[in-house]
Amino acid sequence: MDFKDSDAEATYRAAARDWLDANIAEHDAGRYPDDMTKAKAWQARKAAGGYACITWPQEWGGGGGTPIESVIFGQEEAKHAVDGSYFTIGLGMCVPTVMAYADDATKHRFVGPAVRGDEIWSQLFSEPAGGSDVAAIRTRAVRDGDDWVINGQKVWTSGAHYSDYGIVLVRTNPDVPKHQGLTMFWLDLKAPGIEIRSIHQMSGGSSFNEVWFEDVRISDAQRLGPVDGGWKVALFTLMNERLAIGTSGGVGPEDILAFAAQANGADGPLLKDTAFRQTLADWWVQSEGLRNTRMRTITALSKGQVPGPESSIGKIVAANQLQAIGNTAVEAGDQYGIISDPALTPLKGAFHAATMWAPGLRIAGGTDEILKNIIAERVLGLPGEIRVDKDQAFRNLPVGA
Amino acid sequence: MDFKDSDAEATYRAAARDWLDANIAEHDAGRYPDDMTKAKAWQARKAAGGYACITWPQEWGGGGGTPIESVIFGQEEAKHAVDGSYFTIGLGMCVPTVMAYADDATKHRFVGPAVRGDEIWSQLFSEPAGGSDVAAIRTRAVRDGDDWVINGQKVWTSGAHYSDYGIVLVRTNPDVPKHQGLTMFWLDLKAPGIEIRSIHQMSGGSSFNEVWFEDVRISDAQRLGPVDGGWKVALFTLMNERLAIGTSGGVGPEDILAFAAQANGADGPLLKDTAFRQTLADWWVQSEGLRNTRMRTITALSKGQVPGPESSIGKIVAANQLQAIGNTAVEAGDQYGIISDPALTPLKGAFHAATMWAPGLRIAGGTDEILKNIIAERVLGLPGEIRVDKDQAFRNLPVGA
Amino acid sequence: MNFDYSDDQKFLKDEARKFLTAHCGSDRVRAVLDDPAKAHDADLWKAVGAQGWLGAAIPEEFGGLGLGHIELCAIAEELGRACAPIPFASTVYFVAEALMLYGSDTQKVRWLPRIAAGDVNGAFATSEGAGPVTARSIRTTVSAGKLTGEKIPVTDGDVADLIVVLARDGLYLVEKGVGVTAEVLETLDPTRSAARLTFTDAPCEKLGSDDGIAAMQAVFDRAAVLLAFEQLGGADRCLEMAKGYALDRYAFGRQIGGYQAIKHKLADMYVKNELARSNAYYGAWALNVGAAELPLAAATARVAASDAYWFASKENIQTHGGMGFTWESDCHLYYRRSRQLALVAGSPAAWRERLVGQLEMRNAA
Amino acid sequence: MNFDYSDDQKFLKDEARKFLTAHCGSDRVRAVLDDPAKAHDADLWKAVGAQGWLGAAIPEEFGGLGLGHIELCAIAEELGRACAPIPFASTVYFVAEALMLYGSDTQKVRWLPRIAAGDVNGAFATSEGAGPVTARSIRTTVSAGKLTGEKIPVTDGDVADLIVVLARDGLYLVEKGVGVTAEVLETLDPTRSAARLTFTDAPCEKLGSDDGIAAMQAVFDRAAVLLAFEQLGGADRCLEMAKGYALDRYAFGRQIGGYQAIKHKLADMYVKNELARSNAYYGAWALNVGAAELPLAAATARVAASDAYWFASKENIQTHGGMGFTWESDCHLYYRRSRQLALVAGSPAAWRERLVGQLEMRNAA
Repeated sequence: MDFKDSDAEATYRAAARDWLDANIAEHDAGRYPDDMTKAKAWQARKAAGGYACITWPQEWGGGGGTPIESVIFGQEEAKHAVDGSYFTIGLGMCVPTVMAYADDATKHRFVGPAVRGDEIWSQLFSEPAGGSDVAAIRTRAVRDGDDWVINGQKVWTSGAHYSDYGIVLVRTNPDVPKHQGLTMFWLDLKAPGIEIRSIHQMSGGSSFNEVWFEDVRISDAQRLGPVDGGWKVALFTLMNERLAIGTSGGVGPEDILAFAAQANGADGPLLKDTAFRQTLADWWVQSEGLRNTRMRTITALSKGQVPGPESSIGKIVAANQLQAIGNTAVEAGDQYGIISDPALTPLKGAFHAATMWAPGLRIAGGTDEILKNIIAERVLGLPGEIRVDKDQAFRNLPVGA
Repeated sequence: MDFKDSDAEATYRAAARDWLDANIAEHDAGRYPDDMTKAKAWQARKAAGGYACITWPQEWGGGGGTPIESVIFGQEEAKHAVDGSYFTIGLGMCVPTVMAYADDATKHRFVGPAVRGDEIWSQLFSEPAGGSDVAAIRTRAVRDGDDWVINGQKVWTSGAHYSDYGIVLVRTNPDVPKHQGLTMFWLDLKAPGIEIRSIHQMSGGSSFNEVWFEDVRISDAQRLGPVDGGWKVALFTLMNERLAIGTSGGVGPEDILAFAAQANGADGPLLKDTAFRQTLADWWVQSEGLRNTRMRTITALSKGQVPGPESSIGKIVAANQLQAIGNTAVEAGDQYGIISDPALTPLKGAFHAATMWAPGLRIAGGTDEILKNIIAERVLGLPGEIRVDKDQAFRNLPVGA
Repeated sequence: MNFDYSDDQKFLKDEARKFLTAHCGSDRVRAVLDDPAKAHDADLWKAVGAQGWLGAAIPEEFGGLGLGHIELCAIAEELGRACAPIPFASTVYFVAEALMLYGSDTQKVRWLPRIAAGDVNGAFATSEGAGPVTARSIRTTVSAGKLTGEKIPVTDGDVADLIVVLARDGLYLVEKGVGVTAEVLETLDPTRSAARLTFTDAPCEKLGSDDGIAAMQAVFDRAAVLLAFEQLGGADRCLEMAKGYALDRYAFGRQIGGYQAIKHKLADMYVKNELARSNAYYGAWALNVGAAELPLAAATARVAASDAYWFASKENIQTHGGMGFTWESDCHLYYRRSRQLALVAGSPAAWRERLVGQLEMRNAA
Repeated sequence: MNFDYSDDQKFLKDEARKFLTAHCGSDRVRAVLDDPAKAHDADLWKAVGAQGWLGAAIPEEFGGLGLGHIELCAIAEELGRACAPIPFASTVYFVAEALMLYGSDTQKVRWLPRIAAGDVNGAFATSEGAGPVTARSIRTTVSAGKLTGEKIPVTDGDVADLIVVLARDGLYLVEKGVGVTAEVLETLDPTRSAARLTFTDAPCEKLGSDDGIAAMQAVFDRAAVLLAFEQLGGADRCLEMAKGYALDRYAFGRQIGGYQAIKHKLADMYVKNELARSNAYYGAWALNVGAAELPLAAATARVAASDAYWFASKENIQTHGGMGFTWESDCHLYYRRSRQLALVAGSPAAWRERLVGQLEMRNAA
C-alpha cells in the first residue's frame, strides 16, 4: 500500500501541474460551468495537450495514459475548480458504446469531435414507466425498409437540450420477454420529430429533459449491435454510469466543518458541540472511505481488472451524506435556517441547495434500493428477486395506474 | 384526550393501592422472580382479591373488570417491583385459546387453576426449521384410534421446564399446503415421551427450552379446534403475543439518565455531553411514544375494538432501543466498559446484560423483519410476499442445508 | 383515562378534512408556491376565519368558540395534512396563545376577538439571526415605549397586523405601521411567507413580565404541541402518498409496494408516525389542562413530530423515484413544509436539549 | 500509488489464513470461552510465536523479521477473522510498538528479541476506572524507582510478563513479580483476558518522556491501525457467516437471502466493511511510512472499523434468527469480540472526538 506518487507519477503530476498553470489562465472556461463555449474551448485545449480522455488510445484522440495518470490529472485540475460536466455522459458512457459497437466510419466521424468537445452526447434510456426497471421500455422503433421509425418518450435525459447526438434504447419487439426485444441506435438530436422539453425539478433547476419522438426516421446504419440485442449494449453503457455518479459534487465534511467553526450553537460555536463533532467524524469516515475506495478501484484498473458493481457503494453513501450534511447545516441555523437566499446563507446557499438536490441524487442513476440489490446480488451472490415478468411477452406485463 | 383518572378510575386505583399495601407485605413473592413458590402464592392472593385476570369474567375466576382497570392495577403493582412472568404466556396466550376452543369440561378443569397460579402453561409452536415461518412445522401427530401419537421437536419454548401444561401445534397432514395440515392440542408436559432440555443462550441464561416428543400419546379429546384446522387456532393464540412482548423489561432512558449523571465523560459527567443528550432525547421520545401508544391501545380495547397488528411496533422499537442503550452505557465506560462483573458495573450489570439480551429480544416473538412485514401488509395493506410455497404439498417444499 | 379524540372532536376533525379537501387542494398550495408575490392564499385564509377555527381555543368571552385546545389540535392536524398556505400558526398558535398567556384584560379584549374574527394577522418575532435565540443573542431594546431592533426571520412578518416581539426585557406588542418595515425573504418553503422586520422607534406595549426568554419559551411550548399536530398531519399524508404510489407503480412486473425495501421503508414511516401521534396526544392533554408536564410533553411531541415528518417527507420522495423529484409532484411541498415546521419554533436539536433539561429538572425535584 | 496489498503481502496473508484455519477453528476459541481458568489458548500462542508473526514489524537487529507494518496488518486481519484467543494485540500492537517508539537502545535490546521469540507476554496498562483516560484521571505515581497505583482493566494483565504502565509523569516498564498483583476480571469477551493490576512499590523503569498522555496516545494511534485490521477481519467474517446462513436457510419455501430485508442488510454490512477496509489501508500506509497523517488516519480507520464490526456482528445474529442467539452458534463470539476491540484502546466516541480534533489542528495549520 503506497499512497504517495512513485517517481514516474510525480513526474507526470509535475508536468500536468505546469501544463495547467500555463494553459488554464487563458482557457479558464471550465471555471464557468454555465458557459458552454468556454467549456468546449477548455476541452479542446486539453485534447490538444493529451489531457482529454487520458486513458484512451492516442489514435482516437486520447492521451494514451494510465488510470493513475488520469486520477493525477483530475486531482490537479480540480484545484482549479474547473467543471467538465458537459462531457461526462458523452465521454463516460455514450462514445465508449459507439466505439465498441459502431462501424469504423461512424467511429472515425464521431470519436474525435467528442474528445475535442466539439460535439456533446446524451444518453436516452429512461422512460416514465421505466425508472428502476430500465428495460421496461415502451418507445417503439418500427422497421421501414432501410430505416426505422421511432415513436415514444424518454425522460431524465441529462443535457439533451445542449447535446448534439445521443444513443437511444428502443423496443423493436414487444412480443418477446422484456429484455429480448430492445435495440440500440445512435441519432442526431436535431433530427425532425424530436422535441426536447426541460423537466422542472423540485430543487428548482432543470438539468434533465423529457425527449419526445414523433415519427423520427433514422437509418439502420445507425444501429449499435444486433436487432433485439440492445440490452447487452445498454449494460455495457451503464457499467460506467455509477462510477461516474459516485461523487456527490456537493457540500462535504470539510465544508460543514468550516461552517461550524463560525456558526452559533446554543453555547459557543457549533464546532464545539460534541453532538455535532460525533456526527462530523462519521461523515469524515464515510468521505475518506469513499475516497480511498475509489483509489482501490483505480489500483484494480491499473492492474487490468474491470471495476465491478462494488462501485455502487459510492452513490448510496455520498447521496445520503449530502442530504444529511445539507439538512444539518440548515437546522443549525435554528429559525434562521429556513432562509435560502444565497446572499443571506452560509456558502452562498450551498447547504440549502444540497438539501433540495440530494433527494434527486438518491434516485438518479439507480435508487438506493436498486443499488443495494445490485450489491446483494452481484457482489454477494444472494438470490435475485423473484421475476414474475421473466418469461412473459412485454406487451402482456401488468402496468400501473 | 384525558390522561388523568376519571372519578371511577381514581376510586379503583385507590382501592387497588390499599389492597396492595395490605397484601403485598405478607405475600411478597413476586419480588423474587426466581422463587416460583412465592410467585404462585402471590398469584393466588391476587385471584382471591379479584386482581388476577382482571378483564376476564368472574365466573372464570377473573376480576370482571375493564381494560383500563387492568392497566391501573398493573401500574400500581409495578411500583412494588413484583414479577408475574411465570404466568404471562399461560394466561396471555394459552388459556385464552383453551377457553375459546376446548369443551366445557376441559375449561372447567383448567381455567380456574391457571388463574390462581396453581398450574402454569407453555406454548409449543416454534421449531428448528420453522423460525419466522411459524407454519413450517414438522412435528408429526398421527392418528391411532381415539389417540394421536406425536413425534418431533419444538424449540424456543419459554418456561417449559417449570410448566405443567402446554398447547402444541403439530402437522397432521403433510400432503396438503403448509397451513392446511396443522392441528392444535393441549397436553400434559409431564406425559411420557416428552423430554425438555434447556437452551443455552448467548447471553448466558437459559429461559428457553427444546422440547422433544418421542411417541407421545394423547387423546383426541385434547384437540383444540378441527383436525387440520390448527392454523386458525394458532393465529388466535399469536394475536396476543406481540402485545405482551411489547415492553423490553430491561434498562430504559431513565436508567441511563441516572447512570450518565454520575458517569465520567471526557469533560465532566456524561450527562453534560451534548452528543449523549441528543441521543437520550430520542430514546425518551421513543419510550414515551410506546407508553402512550399502549395507552391508545387500551382505549381501543375499552371501546370494544380488537387491538390489531399495529402493536407490532412496540417490540421493534423497544428491542432496538434496548440494544442501543445497553451498548451506549458499555461504551461510555471506555476501556472499563468491557468489565461485566455485576459487582463492578453500573446498575449491577444491567446495561451489560441488556447488550447481551437485546439481540434475542429482536428475534423472539417475531424478528424485526417479520414485524415490519406485518405492519406493511396488515396495517398498510401492501402486497404480501410472493409465496412460492403457496399451493405445494408441505412434504415437497425445499428446505435448507 | 381516554387516549383518543372524543366523538365530537372526531366529527370536527372530519368536517375540517372535508372543508380542506374542497378548499385547499394541492393546486391552491401550488398557486402560492409558484407566485412570488403571494404571501398566502387570501381566499382560504378568509374562509378558514369564517369557519371559526381561529377562535377554536379562544374563550367565548373573547369572541372565540371556547372549544379548547384539543379541538385546535384536531384542526392543526388537518391543516398540516393539507399543507395549508395560510398564516394560521403565527396568528393562532403564537400570537393568540401569547395573548392568552400574558395579555392584560385590556389587551385580550382588544385583540382576541379580532383574531377570532379573522381581522388580524399575527406574527411572533424572536430570532435576530442564525443560531438559537438566547438572552445573549437579543439586541432589540425598548426605550420610552419605542422598540428598536431587527428580527430575521419572522414568519408571516410581511402580512402581520400585530407582532409579538421579543426584546431584552420581555415581550412586546407592536402594530404594523409606524417604525416597522418588512423585507420579504426567500426560504425553503415559499408556501409560507417570512420577512426581515426592522423596527425603528416603533410604538409598543409590554406583554407580560420582564423575563422575555421565559415568556418566549412558554409560548413555544404551547405552539410546539399545535405544530406537532400539523407535522403529524403532514407526515401521515406523506405515508398515504407513498403507499398510494407504491400500490400504483409497477417495476419488473410487480407493484413496487410488494418489495420489502419499500414495505419496510413504509413500515418505518408508520412506526415513527404512530410514536409521534401518541406523543402529540399526550402533549395535547397537557396543553389543554395546563398540566405541569407541559414543557416536557411539548418537547417530546415536537421532537417526535419533527423526526417523523422529516423521515416521511424525504422517504416519500424516494418511494416516488424520479417522479417524486419533479416540481409537478406534490412530494416536495411536504418536504419543504417539513423544514419550515421543524424550524419555526426552534430546531429539533434545541428541543432535544430542552427535553433533557426538563428531565433533569424533574429528577432533581 | 498502489492501494492494495502487494503480491508478497497477499501470499503472507493467505498463509496466515491457512495456518489459522488449521489451528484456530471456533472450537479453539470456545475452549477458552467455556473455561474460566483459561486466559488464552497457550498452544496457539506458542504456534503463532513459532510462525514469527510476533516479530513481523520488529527490525531484524532486534530479533524480528523486519517485514514492516503492512505485513503485520495482514496478519492482524487474519487474527481478527479467526477471533484468535491470544494476547497478540497486547504484546505486539501495544508493548512492542511502545518499545519501538520510546525504548532506549538498552530497553529495545533487552525486550524486543524476547517478544519476537514469543518468550514475553505484554500488557499496556492505562485505565484506572470508568471513563476516558485523561491527565486528571491518573493517580498512579512513581517515587524513587517504585511504582504505585491500580490499573483496571488491563487486557492480558494476568498473563503479562512485561507491563507498560501509564503513571502521572510518563510511561514505565514494570515486570511481573515483586509489588504486582493481578485479579482476573469478568468481561463481555471471556476469550480475551483482563485483570485488575495493583502495583505497590513495584520496581519500574521509565520509558520515554514525561508526557505520559501524549505517549499513550502515540501508542494508541499505532495500535488503532492494527486493531482496525483485526476488526475488519472480524466484520468480514460476520458478513460471510450471515451470507452463508442466508443462502442455507429457507423460510416460506425460499432462501432467506432472497428477501430484500436480508439482502439490503447484508449490502449495508458490505458497504460499511468496504469503507472500513479502505480507511484501514490508508492507516496502514501512514503507520508504515510514519506519515504525519497518522493520528488522523488512525482515528479514521478505528472509527470506521469499530462501526463496521458492531453493525456486522449484531446484524449477523439477527440474520441467523433464533439460532444466532444460542451459545452453540459462533455469532456471539464475534459480537463479544467486537465489544472488546472497540474499547481496548478507548471508545469509539473518544476516537471520533480525536478525529475532529485532528481535523481542527490540520485546518489551523
